[in-house]
Amino acid sequence: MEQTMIHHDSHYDPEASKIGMWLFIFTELLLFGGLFIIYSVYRFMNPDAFHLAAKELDTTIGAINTIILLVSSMTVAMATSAIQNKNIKLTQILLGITVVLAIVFLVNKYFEWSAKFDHGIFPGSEHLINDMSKGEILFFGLYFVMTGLHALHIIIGMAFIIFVMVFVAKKKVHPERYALLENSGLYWHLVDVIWIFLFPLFYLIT
Amino acid sequence: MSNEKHHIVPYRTYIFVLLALIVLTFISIAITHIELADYTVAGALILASVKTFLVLTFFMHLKFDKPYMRIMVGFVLAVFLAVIIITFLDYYYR
Amino acid sequence: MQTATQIPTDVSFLEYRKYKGIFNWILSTDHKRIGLMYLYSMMTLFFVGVALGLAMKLELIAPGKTIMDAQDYNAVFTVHGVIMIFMIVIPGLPAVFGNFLLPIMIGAKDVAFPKLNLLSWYIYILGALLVIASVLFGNGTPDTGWTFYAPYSFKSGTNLLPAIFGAFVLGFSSILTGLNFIVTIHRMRAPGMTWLKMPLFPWSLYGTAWIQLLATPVVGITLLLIILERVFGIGVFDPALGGDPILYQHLFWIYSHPAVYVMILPAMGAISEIIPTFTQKHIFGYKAIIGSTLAIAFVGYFVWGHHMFTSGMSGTAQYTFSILTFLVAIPSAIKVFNWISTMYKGSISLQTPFYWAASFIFIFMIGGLSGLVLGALATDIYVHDTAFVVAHFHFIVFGGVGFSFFGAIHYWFPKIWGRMYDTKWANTGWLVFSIGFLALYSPMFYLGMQGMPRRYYDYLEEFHAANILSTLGSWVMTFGLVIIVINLVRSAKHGPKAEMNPWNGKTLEWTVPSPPPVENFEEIPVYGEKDGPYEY
Amino acid sequence: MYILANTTHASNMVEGVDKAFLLILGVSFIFLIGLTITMLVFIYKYNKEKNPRATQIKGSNTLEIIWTVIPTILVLVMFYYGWAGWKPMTKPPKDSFNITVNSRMWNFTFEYENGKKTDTLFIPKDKAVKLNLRSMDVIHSVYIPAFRVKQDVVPGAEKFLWFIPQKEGIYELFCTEYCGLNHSYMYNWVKVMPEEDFNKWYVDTTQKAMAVVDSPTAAGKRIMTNIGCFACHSIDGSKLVGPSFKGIYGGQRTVKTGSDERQVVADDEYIHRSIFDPNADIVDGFNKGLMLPYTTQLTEDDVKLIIEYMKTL
Ligand code: HEA
Ligand code: HEA
Ligand code: HEC
Ligand code: CUA
Ligand SMILES: [Cu+2]
Repeated sequence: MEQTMIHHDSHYDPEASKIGMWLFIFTELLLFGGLFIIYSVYRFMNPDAFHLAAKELDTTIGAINTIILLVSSMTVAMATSAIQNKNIKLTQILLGITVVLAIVFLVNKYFEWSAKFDHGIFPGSEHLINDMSKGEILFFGLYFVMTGLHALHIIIGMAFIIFVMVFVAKKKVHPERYALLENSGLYWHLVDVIWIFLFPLFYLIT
Repeated sequence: MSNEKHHIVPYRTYIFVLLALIVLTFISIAITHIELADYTVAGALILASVKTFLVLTFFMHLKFDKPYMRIMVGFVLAVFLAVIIITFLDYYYR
Repeated sequence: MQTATQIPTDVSFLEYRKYKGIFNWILSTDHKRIGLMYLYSMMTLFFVGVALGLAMKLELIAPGKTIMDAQDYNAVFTVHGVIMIFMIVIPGLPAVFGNFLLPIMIGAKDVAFPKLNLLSWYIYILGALLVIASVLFGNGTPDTGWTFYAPYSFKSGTNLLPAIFGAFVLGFSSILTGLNFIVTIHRMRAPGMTWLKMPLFPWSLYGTAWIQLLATPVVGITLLLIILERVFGIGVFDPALGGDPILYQHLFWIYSHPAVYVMILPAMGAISEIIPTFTQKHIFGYKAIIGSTLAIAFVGYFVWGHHMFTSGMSGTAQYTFSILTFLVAIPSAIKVFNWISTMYKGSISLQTPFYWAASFIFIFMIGGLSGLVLGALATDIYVHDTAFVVAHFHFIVFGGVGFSFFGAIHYWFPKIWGRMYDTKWANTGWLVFSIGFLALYSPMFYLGMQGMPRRYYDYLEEFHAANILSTLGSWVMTFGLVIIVINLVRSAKHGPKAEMNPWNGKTLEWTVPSPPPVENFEEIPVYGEKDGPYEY
Repeated sequence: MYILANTTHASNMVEGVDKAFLLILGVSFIFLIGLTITMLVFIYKYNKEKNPRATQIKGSNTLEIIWTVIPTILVLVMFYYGWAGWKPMTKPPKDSFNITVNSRMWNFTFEYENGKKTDTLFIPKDKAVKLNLRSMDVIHSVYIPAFRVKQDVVPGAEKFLWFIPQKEGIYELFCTEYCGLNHSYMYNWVKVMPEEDFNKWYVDTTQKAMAVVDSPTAAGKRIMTNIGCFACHSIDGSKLVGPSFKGIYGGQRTVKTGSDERQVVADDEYIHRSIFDPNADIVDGFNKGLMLPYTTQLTEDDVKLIIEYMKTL
């Protein structure tokens, strides 16, 4: 267990905010965890339908998005090292790349979703309800909910990083006080980890 | 008040980790083309877990944090796993 | 926070003024004020819940229509359940007493994230308003029961969206409070206060906080899915679209079972503070109590299926959940044994908080032991969804949590408001309340064994007699409640000034003035080798 | 009170359940009374007046172990009895007498293998009966307290309930899963008859024959009673969950079709559609989704008879 090295002299306690962030990440994990439980149960109940439905999804877009997220995760992580090395400019560049990659991810997602919509696949659509089996309806229901919620997290994470960039520019986040930057990175990695599971579950296991 | 200096991770480490992650991604795409039947799901999940492990340890700095952080993360994942397993006691035996 | 050096140390938190009028409260990040804001808002909601409970009892005094229609009755128990569970007993003790006392008891000036703490309160209020909005506006008050079971929850034509969203929002408030407490306990204990020197109330909050953190998100996503289901028809739980309604129940109870331990653990924590003080004795089995707290929090995560024994789960799941349920009862038993043993060879002073604590133990035993009937497969199949379950959870939820809450408020009252209440009235209130309580809920055990289903607006003649007794009990109890509340409210304003340590307690909150100054401690206390929370 | 008083057992499940009940209640009472008395004695003996100085005792590992182990053993025994009383409920004998229970908001109908439909459950004594539970809309639950059985009826899933009735008589059957407005009126009666009587009743087709002989309107009324239309519709003009049938035939209606509002006349075609596709036109002032399509439950002929009956209202 942790020792009782508690700092009362200052209100800045990076360790505390880091624990706080981790705890928040746990809640996010369990939020998606609930969806993963649902996914696995329905997959177990309708293996064939899930198999068929997954073929509708485009592995290439999925793979590209995976790589994008992995790279962006690395750039955020590097930003933490950069600020510790007192290289503010590099920090900003790395964070900037992350944001750009996030936007590219979202654009891809947009095209992917609108392609589905054009095929008449969206929650409650006629095509889905009349022509597809129950398992397929479930698959696409979960697909939209899970990737949608994930996209929402991308947006939040992106906003968080932009916010940190502003703080870095204003020198409120600096080499002696970078917990906020580290936390935005942690959040971004969480988004990445969730995608690491979403990708095989929806695009690969056909 | 970080008088105990943080460990600064060299950029090189991150690049290696990224490469490993990308390789793992391609492996997991590749194995879906081989007919593994029931093991496809297992294979994909194992690869995803390895990737997650890498992200947690290096990108998320668990390797360099105090041990109780690792314990917490492990504990949470274990609880979640147990919940899934118990849920499946219903569906698997139904 | 930044103004730390300018805050005077001799002004009590109640008198300190930074802004004008009400802004002193609603903008304050002082954990003590936030605790009181929770208390006042909860009290308001609580009275609504009580009124609804009384209305139900009045309706049930005779078969057929008494004061309302079936639709109204269904709406009433739904709103009653939602208010009581999501707004009163889940946040209850942690948000009120946890906020007020946790930092003081571990020797800190505030919680780790004071602004987040204030934000949690606002989120709480927002959630409460949403639920109330669902009652006041739209086409009909929600009528699904607090469990929102699918598929009825998306068949019902009533105004469910704001209510479900409200419950979702309330969950966030609870998560943030839990997060704040865990960080506070990890980082801000007074120097020298090792984990095993921490008082038991903070320990129980620590266990609770972990449950809040790990269980609440699951119900969050589940409620979100119900919303999406109603709005977009995505079909995750709708059997017509291939969904499985039982999966909804799994997810709901994955949260809502641990949630019952969110309610009871802090209640047990408060009892573990009151008993040593009034016996003037070191608590018996300090480590055993900590261990049982953690064991309840942990095992409690895996027993949710006992709410679903008749839903048609697989046999394997049924007996696994049954055995796990029995295992989670053992740590509770350990606590009871330790509390009673603490009284052995103590020097017991019979004051109001001790009355509440002792009656808590009695009522909690009844509630908990009836839980054993529910945990066994054969008997639960018989009494599931009957009045027996209603009796069980009123005994334990509000017999347990409510009695502990009143014990706590009488115990810490002098600390919080710096005044004393009238002991005679307080004791009378306790007596009337307890008699009413037993008369109100005991008949429900009988009704359940006779086979009367719950959530029944109307019933057959054979259930009549016991229902009359129950309704009479509800009046007696309300009378007791009125006595208690009037006494406390009056004393908070006009009672005689209280000393710093009226009960001779040994935990840190008794070392600061009553009411505590804004920054709690002039100097952060330091625990030495020999110090501990219960060294009499 | 069923649990304690029923000495003659109404079904084969009673014994196992009651045994578990009595065991758990017994242990509970011993603990409750024992611990309460101990507590009161301590409060009396170690009162401040009597015992002004407390003796500090911090704990005892021996005691902790004792009071962990003993309750553990006790709860395992309780678990065992609970399990033993439940186990038979999961295994219906192969040769059970099958009855299908159709549940909907807010009534049950019982369908026998020879096509008989009733709203009281008639069953033979001393014969294994298996109820196959079907729900058309939301979750309900079949509960027969006297038999100690209960099972949720889940839409889209096949659940069952079985028992051997062992005592003649009339018992309650409740719906115990909350299912909306008239949940508390969703109860029926179970009538246990000696086997000969039951067989006589079972093969008696006069009831059915009567329906044919009767005027067509009476047949329509019987169908509607059995299938439970009157849970939601009145014939006296009062508004329940659905509109009243009083004067329905040929009357003017304001309905919502999709999002358009239009006026229609309630003719054969409209009523037919209202029964088989109720969500197509929603009558003004009522909610969508409550009434469910009766496609699988009613035949074209049934609907004709229903319409004949409606003409008389
Ligand atoms: C504060 C809240 C709280 C607490 C602490 C508990 C505690 C327990 N509950 Fe309860 N429960 C609820 C709140 C709570 N419950 C609510 C709200 C519902 C209904 C929800 C709904 O459907 O709306 C419910 C429903 C409920 C059910 C489902 C019933 C049904 O719907 O069919 C079950 C079934 O197993 C159950 C069991 C238990 C058990 C075994 C415990 C145990 O933890 C109790 C342990 C305590 C003791 C055992 C007593 C003390 C010990 C002794 C005196 C020593 C002797 C002991 C032994 C020999 C073991 N509860
Ligand atoms: C904390 C939880 C709580 C509390 C306090 C109460 C209080 C009351 N309840 Fe209950 N009740 C529930 C939780 C609670 N209820 C739940 C979850 C349901 C199930 C809903 C559903 O089926 O969906 C239910 C259902 C329920 C029913 C059954 C409905 C049915 O199945 O048909 C009835 C019947 O009469 C009833 C009656 C009452 C009465 C008369 C009161 C009160 O009027 C008694 C008066 C109370 C007091 C005098 C004081 C208690 C003090 C405290 C709790 C401490 C205060 C704490 C703070 C202010 C922070 N309630
Ligand atoms: C669960 C409640 C419920 C049950 C059971 C039910 N209905 Fe309905 N019914 C409704 C509701 C609500 C409406 C109004 C909304 C609509 O038009 O769909 C309605 C509308 C109707 C209408 C159109 C009425 C009008 O005034 O235009 C007819 C005809 C009808 N039902 C026939 C039946 C028949 C026949 C049965 C039994 C076989 C039946 N209903 C069972 C709830 C029910
Ligand atoms: Cu059907 Cu309750
Ligand atoms: Cu439970």
